[in-house]
Amino acid sequence: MVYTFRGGIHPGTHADPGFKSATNTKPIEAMKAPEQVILPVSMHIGAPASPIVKVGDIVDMGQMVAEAPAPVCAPVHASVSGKVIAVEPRLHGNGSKVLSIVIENDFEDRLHESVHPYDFEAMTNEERIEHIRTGGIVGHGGATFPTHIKIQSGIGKVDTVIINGAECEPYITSDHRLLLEHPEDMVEGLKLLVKILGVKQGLIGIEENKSDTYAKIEELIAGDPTLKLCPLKCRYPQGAEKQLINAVTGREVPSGKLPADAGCAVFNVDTAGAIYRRFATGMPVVRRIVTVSGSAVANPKNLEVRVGTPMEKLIDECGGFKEAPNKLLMGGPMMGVAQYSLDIPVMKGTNAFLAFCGEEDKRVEEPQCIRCGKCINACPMHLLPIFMNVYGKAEDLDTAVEVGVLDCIECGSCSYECPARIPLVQQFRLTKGQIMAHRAAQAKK
Amino acid sequence: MDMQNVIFAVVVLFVMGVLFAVLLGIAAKVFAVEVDERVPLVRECLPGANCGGCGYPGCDGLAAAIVAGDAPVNGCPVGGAPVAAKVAEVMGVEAGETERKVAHVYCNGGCNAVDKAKYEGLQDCTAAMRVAGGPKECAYGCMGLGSCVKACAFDALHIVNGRALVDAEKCVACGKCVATCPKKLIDLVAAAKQVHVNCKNRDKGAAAMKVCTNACIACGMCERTCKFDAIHVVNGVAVIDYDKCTNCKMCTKVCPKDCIEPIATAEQKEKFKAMQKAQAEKAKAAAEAKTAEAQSANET
Amino acid sequence: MYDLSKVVVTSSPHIKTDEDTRSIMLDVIIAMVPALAIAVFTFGWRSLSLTAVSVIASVVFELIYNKIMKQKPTITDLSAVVTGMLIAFNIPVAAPLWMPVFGALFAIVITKMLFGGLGRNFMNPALAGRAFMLASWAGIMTTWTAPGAKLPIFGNVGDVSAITSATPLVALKQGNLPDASLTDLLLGQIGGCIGEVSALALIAGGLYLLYRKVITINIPAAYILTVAVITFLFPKGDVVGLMGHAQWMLTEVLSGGLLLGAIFMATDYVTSPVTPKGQIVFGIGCGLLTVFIRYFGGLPEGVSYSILIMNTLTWVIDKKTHPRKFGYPAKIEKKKEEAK
Amino acid sequence: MFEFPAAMGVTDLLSLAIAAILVNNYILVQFLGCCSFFGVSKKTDTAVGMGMAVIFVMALASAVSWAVQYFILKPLGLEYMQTIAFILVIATLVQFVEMFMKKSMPALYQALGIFLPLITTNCAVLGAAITNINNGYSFIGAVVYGVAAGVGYTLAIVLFSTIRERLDLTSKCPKCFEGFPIALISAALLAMSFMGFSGLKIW
Amino acid sequence: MKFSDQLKAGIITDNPVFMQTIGLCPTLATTTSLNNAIGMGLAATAVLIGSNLVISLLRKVIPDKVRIAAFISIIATFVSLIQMLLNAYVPALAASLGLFLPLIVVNCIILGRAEAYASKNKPLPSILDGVCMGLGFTFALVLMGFFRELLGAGTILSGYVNGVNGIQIFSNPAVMMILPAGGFLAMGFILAVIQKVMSGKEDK
Amino acid sequence: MNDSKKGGGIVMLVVVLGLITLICALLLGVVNQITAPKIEANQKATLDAAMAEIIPDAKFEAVDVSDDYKNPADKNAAAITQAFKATKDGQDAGYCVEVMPKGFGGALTLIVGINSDGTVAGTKVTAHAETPGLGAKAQQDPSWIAQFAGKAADGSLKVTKDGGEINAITGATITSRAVTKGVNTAAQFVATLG
Ligand SMILES: Cc1cc2nc3c(=O)[nH]c(=O)nc-3n(C[C@H](O)[C@H](O)[C@H](O)COP(=O)(O)O)c2cc1C
Ligand SMILES: Cc1cc2nc3c(=O)[nH]c(=O)nc-3n(C[C@H](O)[C@H](O)[C@H](O)COP(=O)(O)O)c2cc1C
Ligand SMILES: Cc1cc2nc3c(=O)[nH]c(=O)nc-3n(C[C@H](O)[C@H](O)[C@H](O)COP(=O)(O)O)c2cc1C
Ligand SMILES: Cc1cc2nc3c(=O)[nH]c(=O)nc-3n(C[C@H](O)[C@H](O)[C@H](O)CO)c2cc1C
Ligand code: SF4
Ligand code: SF4
Ligand code: SF4
Ligand code: SF4
Ligand code: FES
Repeated sequence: MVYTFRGGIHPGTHADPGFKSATNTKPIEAMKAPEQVILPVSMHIGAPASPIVKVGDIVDMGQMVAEAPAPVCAPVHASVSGKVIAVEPRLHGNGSKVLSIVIENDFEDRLHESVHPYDFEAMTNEERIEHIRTGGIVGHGGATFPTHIKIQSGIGKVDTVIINGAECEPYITSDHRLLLEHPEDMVEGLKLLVKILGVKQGLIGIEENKSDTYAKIEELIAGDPTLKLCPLKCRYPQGAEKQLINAVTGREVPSGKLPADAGCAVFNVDTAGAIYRRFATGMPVVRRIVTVSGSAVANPKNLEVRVGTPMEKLIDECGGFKEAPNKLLMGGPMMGVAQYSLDIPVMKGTNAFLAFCGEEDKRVEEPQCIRCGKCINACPMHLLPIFMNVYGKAEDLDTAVEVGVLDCIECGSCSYECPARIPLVQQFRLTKGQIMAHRAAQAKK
Repeated sequence: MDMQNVIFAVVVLFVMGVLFAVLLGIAAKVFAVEVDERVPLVRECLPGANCGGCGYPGCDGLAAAIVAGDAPVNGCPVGGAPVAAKVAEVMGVEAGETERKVAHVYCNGGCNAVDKAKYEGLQDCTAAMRVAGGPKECAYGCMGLGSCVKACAFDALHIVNGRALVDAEKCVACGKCVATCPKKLIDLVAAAKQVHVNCKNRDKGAAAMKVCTNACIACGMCERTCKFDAIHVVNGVAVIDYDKCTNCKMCTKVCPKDCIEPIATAEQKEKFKAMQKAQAEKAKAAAEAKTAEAQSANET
Repeated sequence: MYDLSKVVVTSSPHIKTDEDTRSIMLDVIIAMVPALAIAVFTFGWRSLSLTAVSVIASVVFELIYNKIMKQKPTITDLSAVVTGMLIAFNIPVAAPLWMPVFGALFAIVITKMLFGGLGRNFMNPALAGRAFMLASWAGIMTTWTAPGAKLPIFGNVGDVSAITSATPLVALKQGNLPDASLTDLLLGQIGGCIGEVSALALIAGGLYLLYRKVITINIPAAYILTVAVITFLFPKGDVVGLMGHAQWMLTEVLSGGLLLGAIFMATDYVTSPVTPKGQIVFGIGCGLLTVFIRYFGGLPEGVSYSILIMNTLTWVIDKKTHPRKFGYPAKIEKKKEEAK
Repeated sequence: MFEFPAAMGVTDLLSLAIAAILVNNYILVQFLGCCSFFGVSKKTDTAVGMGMAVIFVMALASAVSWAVQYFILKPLGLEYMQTIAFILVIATLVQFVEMFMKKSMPALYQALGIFLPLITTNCAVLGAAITNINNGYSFIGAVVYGVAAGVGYTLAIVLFSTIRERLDLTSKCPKCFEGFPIALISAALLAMSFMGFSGLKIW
Repeated sequence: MKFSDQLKAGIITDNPVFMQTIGLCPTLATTTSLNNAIGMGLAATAVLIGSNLVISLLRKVIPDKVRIAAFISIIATFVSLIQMLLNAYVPALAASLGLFLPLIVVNCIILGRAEAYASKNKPLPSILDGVCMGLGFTFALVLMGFFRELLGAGTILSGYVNGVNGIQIFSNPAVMMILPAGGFLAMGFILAVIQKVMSGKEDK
Repeated sequence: MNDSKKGGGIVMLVVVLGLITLICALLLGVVNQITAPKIEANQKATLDAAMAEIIPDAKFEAVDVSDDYKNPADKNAAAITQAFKATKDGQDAGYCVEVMPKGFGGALTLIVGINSDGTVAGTKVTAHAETPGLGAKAQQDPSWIAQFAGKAADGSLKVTKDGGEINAITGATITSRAVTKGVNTAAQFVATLG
């Protein structure tokens, strides 16, 4: 059986479905650590971490350099050993400058004393979660939500753990390669999650374009009746939490609620792997698999890099640009964020860096909706993007909510399908902002 | 002539007329509903732009609120003093003093501010802000995409040379633009105030200089020139204390970055410099004279 | 250091489908070619010259309007070509060449461009053009040419009465089955408007549009099925037996522009609902009105007016047929919950 | 002394009603009541309220004017006073209803009553009253006609209001067409589509 | 106010149909030909003058509460008078105006002028107001009637020249223009032209 | 708005409104007395003129119309409203019949003249609600209506589309059928008069 949801799109061409052919057969290459790493204190959703090192300090690899002062927050660890040379605002993927800890690599890769295997079985559940927290583990699927909170709030509510191996975003192949090359990490991580959350079911959802990984995974989970592999139809955004849950369990996460309310907790492949590694080796999150691809990249690759490596180094590693790029993206082409500089560092949630030089974007000057309704059919949340746009533009916020803006997951399916090239998602973001501002003002009154 | 028919006509219509008059007369008494007569009267005084600048749902809403005592008689920012006076007459109270205000955009960058990358998409400042923080290198300045222009119902805002500019004649100080600008660059100030620092860049001088040729570099020249203690560098940018500013425009003539309005021409600056110099010399001379005097006094 | 001077920043998503407005319109044009070919075969080259005049007039009017309003030319989106072709498809082949010019003027300038052009009009331009021509020159618009008649390619048709023929609808209206056989209907060997005669060609065009995902099946299916069901259950004429009912039904469905309307005109994006449920409601509404006008109306056909009337309801239908959003209870469940 | 028009059968009444709603729609075909049609069609809610108020007043006016005609004017040979008598009756009635509603049914007044003053000077109401007499409808016929004409009015104004809402949100017409002109052109298109019902004959 | 100003107001700047957009029904319904348009326009003008005069004379006497009823009675009287006179002396015109003749009663223009002008001004200016507003109304109707007849029937001056046929300008006219839809359309375009001209003036 | 106007109480209302209506009614009554005969004469004159056009130089004398024809049972049949016998120089010259067949936009009013020799003398549309430019041609296009004159008045006329000899107005077959039906009904009625 192949699982899927209603709505969504099929990006890509006939010859190259999902635009993944450039890297999906390329093994992960470990990249040399850079001379300098830049570690922003905000690599996750929530409060920023606060630095606990100062300029001049010598740090070890895996050593915590910024602690988490708030519950929804994750600490930051040094990804190389060396000397702290600056604690100052540096350019961040979100376009603004964010306080960052800059470490000069001494190329010794001295491990910090805290990096050693931990005995999972001997720990209480609280200790396990705390261990995950101090490991700085956040969602590797892109949302970078601190994993310990997800686990904590899921205990008792959740009956199913789902591993998100959909990787439905075009171009990206980092999870695919990971599943092919190190499936054990994910499976072991899943087993730990099943134990921590105390559930009876652990599902692994992987899209069919990664079917070459199925055999090995089936082998690894054989004999454990709680675990099951669920092949998923290739369809964007199959990997979006709500759609994935719907596909593999048939449940719908109620509007405005969390997956836990549907009894599910979803973890990215590499998140599960990170959890496993945190116990098996004691290593916090300091590495990341990044797919570097796109029409402008000379030699697209899957790279294993240190968190904090500047993008420029990744491009260097991939042979530079074929042609001057007209678009730089952190993340996939559907959800990724446009960049204008290569100084930004790889962060915990960075699964890809893309550079385009062709006409991928296909913008037009004065787009005009022709009411084709394709956006409606594409929307995986079954919303009415065309009317969200109309009412959003007219700033009729109440009606905009009625037709669904607040339920929009910003997946971009509608914008992708729109033949008139209406900047739908951008309008929705704007409208959402206006609604939030309005509500805040109302609350103040 | 058929007189009977005419008489019928007269009788029928007369009876009808009388009947209806009685009916309506009685009905008016029986079904009388108390309405505060002042509501429509106040409503008449209001300009009827229904802009919502007062914070009530349109002019009708404000009228009702004024009569109910929830809003002051000068609650309409659009109408200003004349309307307030009229409303006050209806309400029988004195209008408070309303000083005419206008919106002002505190950025002078526009085409002189450096673009970090070409931005494409929704021509809206807030939307652009969310894409890589906006198209300009300056994180504080006007993006010139005109969200405020769209918000203004009075055609008082326009993008001029890449940045928003208020037409003080047309502006009625409704405050819509103030709330709209994502960079918080717009404020309402008394129309009488003429000197403004058109920059909000808090970066250090060198950094500011890199992103915009018109940025305030916090050199402090203005602060030193002002005789009224009305301009200060706060958080890396000069700010005018409007309570103290007397519109003397001295600071405008010393700003090396031309970011104080009204921008002085090179000629004016020259003149001012010359004058300053002359004054300084004079003062020096005076001081010297004084010391000399004192000395001589001492001597004597 | 790399050259980043060309870099543009935009909001996501950063890739788009290849399909655009022009390619969609081109598909529609392609889908109409079989019907046009059959028309040329049935009525001669005059069908083509009328179509050409109509298309050129539509495009030129749009261009002139662009010029007057100082807009960028919008004709490259090809929607004016579609409109022009459909105007020609909706007139009889013996019509004078000047007539589609005025039809195009009404369609393009008044119905479409005055409201802001493509995507902003609330009424189907080609059909509005047809309604205008029908009201203005009813005589011409209801004079049908027999298949195979020799007509001048350009210039006016002289004595019309010599070559007139009744359309199957005229017979149906009076409660009789027409002389034309179902094969004639399928192949277009009947009198009628240029584009409506061959059912087969129209269906072929429809299948192409469906294959290319230009249209969804909702509107045509709802429309045609509604007409089929009603005419099957309640034939107007005296027909007996299941076969009789079926023959009546097929004749109603295959004649009088129903397929042309259902496939090419009721599906016009701009003037029909966008929600799937709404499209079905729209189709059913068109079907009901078509049969209503055909059975009881004073007009020779009901398709164009029924679509026009439903056009005016499009916005309401859209508003009342919102799909259930993901993560929301179904309406019935919601009511149950509220009751609790 | 009193002579009344012949009674009407059910099919007569039905075809009368259908004709009044679709074929001879008051706004789109007969041009009666156009001022309010354009005036209060900017919002669907108000259009619905106005429509309901018109239906109500037209039913009432049809009934009362019919009575005035056949009980007073005709017996006395005063048919020539039709215009003045009808308008007086209607104006008074409407004003009375308005006052009554304001006091006794404030909720209904908010929904319908506020439109009542607009209706006094609406061609549709007097038009229906006179048409009833001209066409010799029975009492029931007159009331049915009044209601149906009102329904036709409501149909037109509500449809029109939804079209205007769409135009407001999505259209962009040339400056000189903004406002009234484009509304008139939309009404022209609406009227054109209603021509589809012309010549309708069911029974 | 000077008469010329009043005239300008009535015909152009305050034209009841084009500027105040009232009295739409007769404007749309009776303008299928120039002849009907002029007839309707003049009939309404006559009523307007008469009612303005009488109302102005009685303005101090009529109590507020029965104001509307009194105005309507007066207007209705004039309408009935015109109706009878037309029926007696110009039956063809009366027949073609049909229902719209009695409906002058509810023409918002007349009641509107009574309320807005005659009830507040002296008799003479009120008469002049009636003349000007009436002419403005007639002007609007004439414009509509002219274009609709020309485009919809292909003729001009029917009823004046060459009997009911008028002068044929072209054959195969666009009949829709004299159908209801054509009424809306013609008025839409005339209004647009007026708005254009007005905005042009404002700019200057 | 002065206060004297607002006040006055019910009595004042009654008096003023009463007086106004009184005067209005008086005026109307008087003018009606003057115009009523004229209006009646006008109506008669129209009918007379129409009939004189169809059968010239004749005298007309009303004849009774049986209820079958006045209020036909069939809703779609044409009703005959009045009929006149025409005499010319004392000679029987035929009949003029006013008949109302249902057309496209409602009933048309026709005057149909039938000669005593059993042919149609002529037809005239006096009132109709047909579409201008289409059905309205039945009234406005004299050449079209003229084709009825001289045809046999045996009640069997048909438009060409239905296999008859009457050329329909292009685009207005319904109206043409209605007029034809009116002529047929008139002929049938006259036949019953013998
Ligand atoms: C404010 C906030 C609170 C959250 N709380 C929880 C939580 O209590 N439990 C949980 O399982 N996930 C929680 N999440 C995580 C979300 O369910 C989801 O995993 C995350 O937003 C990323 O989803 P996405 O990648 O589909 O956008 C929270 C997320 C946000 C933004
Ligand atoms: C449109 C959309 C597409 C997504 N696609 C993927 C995906 O392909 N793989 C994935 O792991 N997470 C994807 N996510 C993120 C998931 O919703 C969710 O946040 C993640 O699976 C939670 O696991 P994490 O907390 O370990 O990241 C997507 C989210 C959205 C909104
Ligand atoms: C707006 C409009 C008005 C029409 N008015 C009439 C009319 O008054 N009389 C008539 O017989 N046909 C009228 N028709 C035409 C008929 O509906 C129909 O076309 C005709 O009767 C049948 O066609 P035929 O005359 O070619 O047989 C009108 C059509 C339209 C579109
Ligand atoms: C499937 C489809 C059907 C169309 N049908 C029509 C049509 O019936 N009439 C028309 O004028 N344009 C039609 N168009 C073209 C275009 O959408 C139309 O002109 C718009 O209404 C102009 O805004 C169609 C386009 C598509 C894609
Ligand atoms: S509306 Fe939102 S959820 Fe729906 S397709 Fe568009 S971006 Fe995705
Ligand atoms: S896909 Fe684009 S053009 Fe089509 S309806 Fe949606 S917004 Fe409009
Ligand atoms: S002032 Fe603010 S809102 Fe206006 S254009 Fe500049 S950035 Fe945008
Ligand atoms: S400039 Fe700003 S404050 Fe002034 S009128 Fe416009 S929106 Fe209102
Ligand atoms: S004239 Fe105003 S409603 Fe008819």
